[in-house]
Amino acid sequence: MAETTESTQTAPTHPGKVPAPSPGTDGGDVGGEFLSQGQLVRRRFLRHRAAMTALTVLVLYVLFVYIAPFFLGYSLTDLDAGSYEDPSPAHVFGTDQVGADVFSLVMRGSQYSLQIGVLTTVIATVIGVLMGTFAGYLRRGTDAAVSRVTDLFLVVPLQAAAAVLIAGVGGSWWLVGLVLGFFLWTPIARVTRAEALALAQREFIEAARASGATTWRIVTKHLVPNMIGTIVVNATLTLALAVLTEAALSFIGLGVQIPDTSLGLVLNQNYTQLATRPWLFWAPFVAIVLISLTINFIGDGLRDAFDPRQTRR
Amino acid sequence: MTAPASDATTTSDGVRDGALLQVRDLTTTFPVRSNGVFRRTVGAVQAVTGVSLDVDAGETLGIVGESGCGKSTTGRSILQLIRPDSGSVVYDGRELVGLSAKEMRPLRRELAMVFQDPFGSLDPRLPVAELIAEPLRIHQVYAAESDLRARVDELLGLVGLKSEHRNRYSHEFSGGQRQRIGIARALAANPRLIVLDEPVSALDVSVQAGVVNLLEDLQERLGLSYLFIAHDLSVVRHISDRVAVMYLGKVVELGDAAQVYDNPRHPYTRALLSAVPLPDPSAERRRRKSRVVLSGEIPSPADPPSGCRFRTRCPKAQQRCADEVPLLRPSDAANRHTFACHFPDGDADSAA
Amino acid sequence: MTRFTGRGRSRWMLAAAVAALLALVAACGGGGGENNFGGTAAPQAKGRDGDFYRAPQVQQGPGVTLAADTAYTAYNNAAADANSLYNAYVLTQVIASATWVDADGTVLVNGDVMDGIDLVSTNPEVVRWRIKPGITWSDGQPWNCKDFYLAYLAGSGKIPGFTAASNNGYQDIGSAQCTNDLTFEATFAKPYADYRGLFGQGNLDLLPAHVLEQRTGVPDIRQINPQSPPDVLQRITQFWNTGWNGFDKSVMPASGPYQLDSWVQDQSVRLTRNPASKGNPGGPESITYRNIADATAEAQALQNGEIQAAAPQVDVNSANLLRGLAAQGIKFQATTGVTYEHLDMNFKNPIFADKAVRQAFAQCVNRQELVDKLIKGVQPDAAPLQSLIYLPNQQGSQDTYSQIATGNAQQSNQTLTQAGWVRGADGVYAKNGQRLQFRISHTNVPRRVQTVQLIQAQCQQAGMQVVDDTDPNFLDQRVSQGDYDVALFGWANDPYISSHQSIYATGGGQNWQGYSNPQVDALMNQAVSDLDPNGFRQKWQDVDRLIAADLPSIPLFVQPNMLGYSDRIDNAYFQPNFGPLYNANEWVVQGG
Amino acid sequence: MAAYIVRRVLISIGVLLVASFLLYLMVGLSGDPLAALKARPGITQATIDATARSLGLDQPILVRYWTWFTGVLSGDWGTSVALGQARAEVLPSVGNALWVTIRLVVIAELLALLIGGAVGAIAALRQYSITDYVATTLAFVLFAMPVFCIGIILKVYGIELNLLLIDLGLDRWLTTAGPPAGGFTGSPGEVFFKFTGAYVLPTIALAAISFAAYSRFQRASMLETMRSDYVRTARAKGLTERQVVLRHALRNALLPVTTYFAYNFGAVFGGAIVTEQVFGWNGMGSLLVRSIQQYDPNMLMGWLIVTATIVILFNLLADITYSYLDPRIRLG
Repeated sequence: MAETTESTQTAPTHPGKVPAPSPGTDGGDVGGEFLSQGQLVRRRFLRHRAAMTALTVLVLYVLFVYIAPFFLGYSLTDLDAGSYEDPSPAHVFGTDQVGADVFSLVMRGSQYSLQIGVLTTVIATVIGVLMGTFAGYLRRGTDAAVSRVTDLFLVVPLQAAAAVLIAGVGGSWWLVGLVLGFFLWTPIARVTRAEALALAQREFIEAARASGATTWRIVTKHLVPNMIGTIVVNATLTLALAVLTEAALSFIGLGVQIPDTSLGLVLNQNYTQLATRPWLFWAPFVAIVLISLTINFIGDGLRDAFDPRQTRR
Repeated sequence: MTAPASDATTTSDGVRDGALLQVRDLTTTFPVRSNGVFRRTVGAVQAVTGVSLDVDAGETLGIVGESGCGKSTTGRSILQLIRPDSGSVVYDGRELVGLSAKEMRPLRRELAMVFQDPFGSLDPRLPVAELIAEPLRIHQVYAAESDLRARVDELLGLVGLKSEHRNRYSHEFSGGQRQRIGIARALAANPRLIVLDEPVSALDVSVQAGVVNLLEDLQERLGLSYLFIAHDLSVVRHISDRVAVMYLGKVVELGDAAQVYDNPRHPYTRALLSAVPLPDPSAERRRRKSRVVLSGEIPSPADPPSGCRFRTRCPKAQQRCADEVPLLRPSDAANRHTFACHFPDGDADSAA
Repeated sequence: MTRFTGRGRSRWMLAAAVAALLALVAACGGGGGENNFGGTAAPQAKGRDGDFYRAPQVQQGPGVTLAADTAYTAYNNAAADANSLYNAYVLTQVIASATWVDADGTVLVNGDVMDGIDLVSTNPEVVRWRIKPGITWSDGQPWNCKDFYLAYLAGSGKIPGFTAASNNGYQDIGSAQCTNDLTFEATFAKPYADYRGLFGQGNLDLLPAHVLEQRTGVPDIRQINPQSPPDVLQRITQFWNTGWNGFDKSVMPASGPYQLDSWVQDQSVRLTRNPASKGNPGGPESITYRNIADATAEAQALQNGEIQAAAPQVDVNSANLLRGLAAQGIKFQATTGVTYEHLDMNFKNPIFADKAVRQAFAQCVNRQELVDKLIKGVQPDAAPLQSLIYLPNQQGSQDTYSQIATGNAQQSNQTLTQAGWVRGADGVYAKNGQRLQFRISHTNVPRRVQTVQLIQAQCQQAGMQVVDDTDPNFLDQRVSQGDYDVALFGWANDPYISSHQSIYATGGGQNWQGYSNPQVDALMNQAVSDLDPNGFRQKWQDVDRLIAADLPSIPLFVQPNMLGYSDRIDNAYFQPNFGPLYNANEWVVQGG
Repeated sequence: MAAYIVRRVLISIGVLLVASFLLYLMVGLSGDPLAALKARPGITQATIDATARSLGLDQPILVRYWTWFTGVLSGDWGTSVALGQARAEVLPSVGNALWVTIRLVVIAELLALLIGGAVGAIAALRQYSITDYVATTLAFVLFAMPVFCIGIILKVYGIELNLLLIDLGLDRWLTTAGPPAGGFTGSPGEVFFKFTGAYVLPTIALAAISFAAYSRFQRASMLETMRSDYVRTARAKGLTERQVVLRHALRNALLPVTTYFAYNFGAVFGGAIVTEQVFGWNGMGSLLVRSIQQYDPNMLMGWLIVTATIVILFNLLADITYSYLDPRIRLG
């Protein structure tokens, strides 16, 4: 529909918080020039040096891990090399126990970790935003029901459920992403619920109801677009969290299983070599830190851009 | 309940059958929950209590009262934006109370609303065209996108905006312009009745007149009925055919604008009117002597006073006011003016 | 790597065999002195004296701590719900058995408590266990025939309600009694050659009958038989099943060189010397067995001097780590175990009904590479397993598979082409529209995952598409349903060779792959009833060759055991069946 | 307030019931605890049946759940049904595991709160100084690291440090695999030496991430407070900067951090599960992994109840602290 395309023309913004440059943030002073909120957000983000650097690094890295393997010509099914060969021009990070090229493993692990992160984020964000918005908007029974579900996820730790599922079904990357997504939505729901509660009091929501808008329309056309800033920032943080959580799960054997892989799994298979073959530990470790660090910086920049009054954490 | 009649007839209780909108004994409360373990409902805020009024086709009914008197809740209860507890709202012969959201939806085409806050009532994320088009999209008024766009442009013209404005966002407009957008949105689906909830009170005085004139103009051109809610008595007098005065959830006086303003019977109406500054300084000075000054706070609607709700602040209050709830009673033979007071102002028939 | 998932499962299979193992050792070893297990040369126990073992006099030293990956849980290791190999690690030093198995698998009579085990008659088979006089439990009560009788009752399977971990051997006893306090005599209903395995370290079932009598009010356990009043039996089984759970020293006296001292659930158990033991006292002042789940953490704790010995789950990285600690006074050994990995092809799958495919598959699997990459990192002298019946250094072992499972993709291609398979454009063979593609199913044990990874790469060159099917529940739920194309799992090599019958006989209990060869069936029937050790061995060797000709399964390799220990301990060794503490009483530990 | 607490607890119990039911079914149906016994040679069917019967595994899963449930109501949390566990009593098992884990977590969290709070406050007071940048960068890097990696790295270098100590003729200090089996014994000095040796590495590993979070939180909240009207008023009144910071700003800035501490406790508990494995502390983490892998719903339920109770308690605590520290928030 036309309206959706039109509404994407502007960048998202916080409702009711008319962005005004405040002292001490990286948003910069926009002077007297008149800019839309979307432009302000974009401009503040572009001026956030750490976030822009992080974004550049991350984009380059993502391109690298997806494109480089095609040119390097390693195949992970080619296991002719011996066990634990030292780094050489042929294998810059050496080989692992079965003779696979560790560099390629790290590339592929990064791919899977990123895919898990993205899948998790999409699922967590969709569930979290819908749950949170409906609860905050409809309140009463819906709110109570969502609260109970959130409580349920609070008392059943991620590790337990992931363990049960993955032990029972097996650990392909998408399953891990799915499980993580089903667990990491609660913080997003909490934030969006609070925001929907506030937004629901605003007259434009009542105006939509007075016009006969359905709940679904109010949620999707009014509430969600008005909290896009919160959503984007939280989605970013969820992405970083997902990459780290996946690594932790894989480490205790409750995450991704071979033949799929992930940085957590690569790390897990090689961390014991830290003392003797440090590169086997540091390569996947640095990859994880690189990904989550850049995403955190981007999230930080986005937060500043959307809501300059909120100080960075 | 009442058969639809082509002509409004006035009955003895001061309201007329056959009007486009008939509100009878409308009561809306908000529950007060305990902080106990099970959060039982322990009381109710009586926002609207037993309100009866009606609006004829093409007529403007003004509702005035202090803030917190329930006038906005009345408007929202009529439109079923807030579910009333009891009473009846008959619009064009159809009972609205008890309709599900789904059953209500088609009726919303004909019942529109304009809000007080021109900043808060427009979604900042949508361009003007989409704001105005929303009711059209909801009710699928037009099959073709081009028709819809033409209608939006038409509406923009109708409220005095340019069609070039259609892709701008509400924050790029002034308060008066935004209210015009709000009005255009209300008009979009061709409603018959519009509830105007303090449509000009948030605007600069200089802009108010323009918007009020626009509303009058539109009423004339489109044959609309208005339920005009405001606390500004002069604006209400200007635009209304009839006026209802509300105090603490109840209608205390209702009648033709001229009668209510010129011959207020209820002490509260008097007090309200006497607070309005007159444009003529000498008239103002003269009036000051007879001014009724309200003392005390408005009582809590969760625990309203017994009998007459106004008695705690009424200079004429007597024991009877605490014991007996005053009913609306006619002030004139034509039943065009009713009030609820045991000891009314004005003429001498205060004995009843 | 999945450190925990599937943990212990292979050990479980191994533990499963423990119950049955001794017998076989005896049968094949035929008397003693022979090394049945091979690998790194096993040291002989200091206390070995001909057919007997007697705890030697050793220099006393400070306490030692040994860690393994699973905690000690229970005193009654003969009960099914308590039985675990890890309990056996500890209990071999606490509960005396009639026999004592040396590191090389030789079964010796435990001379500290026994005078002898005699085969009195062969038809019917009658065996007499003669107990040394004056042996007592650590609580001062006599250790005598009652304890044997109780163990027999619990294992016989004749009294419903006992939840014994094994009925092996005991169920073949027709009648048994205590002819006097120091003699237990059993008459077998069915010949049972492995009688020396009964009341052995595999069962650790010589529990204190006097404690049970006290707790249940049964005056004399020897009067109890399957016809005893049900309520009495119920009390007995109830106590036997659960009375020794938890930790209560008053019901858990010791008959071995050490006694239980203290226990912290899931963490550690501590043993001190048993003053009532009539044998020579042990070397270390105390033995602490700790649970450190992570193999690397175990190795690091050993490096850091927190523990003196570590028997982690087999893991190349930990092996490397431990090996690298030689300069820091850490010794490392990796020795051949008793569990072997193999591939079972399912005859219900039409692809594998074709013998050429089985042959070609065996030819493409490069077992040498598997061993090089997966095992040699732990055990440098490891080699592919060449028999499905006999372990490498077991008497009777033979090379049956080196010419069949060659690991030569060329041969594999040839075999397929001759059988009419045609290599498609995608590099995969096909015949009659059937692509040569199949799954290898297995649990998510890292080594198995890597095995399949390697086989995938190897057989890709041979034009087979191998699909990995990692399923955590494969062994629990699917393997016995025959729900697989190719199954990869381990058998704990039951030294009791006859148990192979149920794997390869038509319709056998563990013949889940649907293999059937009447000739093999007939020969196995002859083999199991052959009481002549040589004839028995020869027939099983023939069975091995006949099976190899049909090629239902491919043997891969034997899993090693590993042990790291401080060089302050003189002769630690991982006994393949009972773990590293089997001879802890002999350890000389240099001052701490 | 009391009513609020009671209501929250009642709700939590309801939620816990649902969770226990779902998990019990999931674990109970995902495998057979007796599979290993059944695959054993020389085991008779009668013995298998007797074992199943005596462990209650012959009953349908719903009956088993009901038995467990009614047992819990009467204070009996049941026993493990996994082979090799010898029907370990659930309550003491979980109690022991909890004691192992909670010691680690509490010490680590208090440390993180203390240091994180201080660093955050200083960073805020010296905004854009070198200190601020260092603290910020450190927090970001720590935040981006998988928890267990810190443990892995610390352990390797901790062992190196020990070797160095030995070279210097001193005793080993740091231990890497759980608390000593027999507890800490010896003279007070030795006990302290051993205690710190055992706790230092895992505590630092566990505290690192929380430290990052707390310092960021404290910095943000301190900055906000320092810009607030009442701090400005306090300054205008002529109070010294020291008085302003200590008396006004710090107290108010502590509010969000304290609350976050309580809310965060559950998450830290989850993180401890992984760190525990690295350092060989057999606590709640290994109990969880084991009970799932052995299809032992009874043990898992005990684990769940205890963990959930802790999470719920701390959340409640957070709410109460919050309403106490900030009277504007009313619970209801």
